[in-house]
Amino acid sequence: MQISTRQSGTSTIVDVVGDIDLYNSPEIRKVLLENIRDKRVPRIIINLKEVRYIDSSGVASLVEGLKVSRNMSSRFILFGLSPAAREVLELSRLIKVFEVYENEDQALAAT
Amino acid sequence: MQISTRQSGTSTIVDVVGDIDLYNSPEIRKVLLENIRDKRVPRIIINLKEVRYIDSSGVASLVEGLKVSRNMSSRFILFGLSPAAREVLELSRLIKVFEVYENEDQALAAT
Amino acid sequence: MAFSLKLELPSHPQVLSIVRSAVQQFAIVVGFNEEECRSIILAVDEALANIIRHAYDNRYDQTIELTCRRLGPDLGTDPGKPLEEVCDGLEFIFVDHGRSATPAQMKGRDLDDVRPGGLGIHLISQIMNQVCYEPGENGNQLRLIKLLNRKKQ
Amino acid sequence: MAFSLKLELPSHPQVLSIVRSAVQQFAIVVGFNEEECRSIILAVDEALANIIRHAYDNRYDQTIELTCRRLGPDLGTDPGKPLEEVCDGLEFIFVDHGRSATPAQMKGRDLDDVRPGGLGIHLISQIMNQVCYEPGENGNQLRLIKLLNRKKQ
Ligand SMILES: Nc1ncnc2c1ncn2[C@@H]1O[C@H](COP(=O)(O)OP(=O)(O)O)[C@@H](O)[C@H]1O
Ligand SMILES: Nc1ncnc2c1ncn2[C@@H]1O[C@H](COP(=O)(O)OP(=O)(O)O)[C@@H](O)[C@H]1O
Repeated sequence: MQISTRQSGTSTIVDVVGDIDLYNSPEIRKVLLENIRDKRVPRIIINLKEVRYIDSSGVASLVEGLKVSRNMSSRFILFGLSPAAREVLELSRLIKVFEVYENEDQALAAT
Repeated sequence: MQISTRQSGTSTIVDVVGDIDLYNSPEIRKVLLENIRDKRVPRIIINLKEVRYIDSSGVASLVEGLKVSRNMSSRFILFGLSPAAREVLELSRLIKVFEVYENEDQALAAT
Repeated sequence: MAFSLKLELPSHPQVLSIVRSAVQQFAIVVGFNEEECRSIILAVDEALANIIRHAYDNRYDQTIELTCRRLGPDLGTDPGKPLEEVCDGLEFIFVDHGRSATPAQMKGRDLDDVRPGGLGIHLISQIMNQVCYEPGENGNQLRLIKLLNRKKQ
Repeated sequence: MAFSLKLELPSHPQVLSIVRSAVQQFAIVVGFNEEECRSIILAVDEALANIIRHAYDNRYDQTIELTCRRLGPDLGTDPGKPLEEVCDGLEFIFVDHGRSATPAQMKGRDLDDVRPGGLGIHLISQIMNQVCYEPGENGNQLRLIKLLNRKKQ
């Protein structure tokens, strides 16, 4: 798995490539918390387009990012969910808890 | 693995989809021999574009097809070799023994 | 025909992607569709992750035994296992020698409370047709069954 | 860290695609590039196919044991295995309880003679850095090593 961040206006976009599981979810968690809690970015957008698999430890990192975002009054957005990512969020009954968009343009345009 | 045949002019094209290994190479062998020996097609073209993997049992079926073709004075052509297919034929020192083209148009145009 | 694979795995998170690859191909061979394959992989991954984290407390040098077995109509003549007599599918048996879970823990938590963690058991039980957990002196055993013909659903 | 998987497999051709998937992911985790992964998969597939066809004469209900082990600098302190002391890589050990091969057979045939068959051993020895075959009463063992840093090549 590779993870990198880039800036687009006031939005910080986190690009994740590869499977997210117990082996590498701590890394995602770290990047999310660094940006939301330490750098206090106002808006963080997670690009999951290149993530074919995500397990509950990955979901837990996303939930933690969302909760910390709420505490910091920043915005937490997901886009590009693969069928696998969508299914695990649906099975966890979390799909409605997240702000989810189809693609990057829609995520950036969200007001 | 799926295997199907179609006709284009005097050429019989065999489309193979999926990995070729010890489990399914007998099926390839059967289709090749049926066409070359029984139906006596003048020209058989094997489409390997959708074959990501081929082991020595698959290579053996192709070599048998080639040999029977020579006996029957028919033409035996391969195209669409994936890196894996090319590598196994190179390691077997058989790449030069076969008539190989990049794509279907070139295979059909070969005189 | 009986067709089963037995894997002896280290309790290391790097093993997860390797097992997912093998299980995905096994499920394809058995005839599950893409969506079913995805969910089977998820359930197996969650079961292994739970053993690594809870049974072995993140000690990565322990052993997990995983048997993947294709269920067929000519198998499962045990009267206690009626589902297997009529159905095709896959069975996964995990054995660990770490700390046992209690029955209450293996039920999972209330999902209405949105917080990180506590999802694994829910995912496994939603995906699989049968989930049995048996703690024991000679190892804890978790048995998951996914049926191909879900006649009972 | 020691990282090894032990597989107990049926001697059935349908097992090949499952093992290829697992071995591919193992090789990726160890750090082999795409082309190396493809050739490692091929060698392992050929070794299994030979056991199914020759050791077990196409009897599909026998057992093959395959251990896949990551070699690391902190492993292989046995002085008889110098390659492992300096190199990272993968080791595969196959054990079968079928008919043994003779050393002459395990050399492979002359490739200049174009005919079907007789390629497996050649492919394996071209791909792997080390190939050892030991027939024995308690099983025939084939040991293949592929190094990540091919310092000796
Ligand atoms: N294989 C296991 N061995 C021991 N305890 C387990 C096992 N699986 C689950 N548990 C217990 O059940 C609880 C619920 O598991 P789960 O729903 O996967 O959520 P989480 O793992 O995030 O806590 C765990 O916290 C643990 O106490
Ligand atoms: N694992 C094995 N057990 C017993 N005999 C084997 C084994 N592998 C290879 N052999 C013998 O070595 C010969 C050469 O093998 P190979 O080069 O793979 O070609 P092929 O399998 O097409 O004959 C085989 O024909 C067989 O007699």
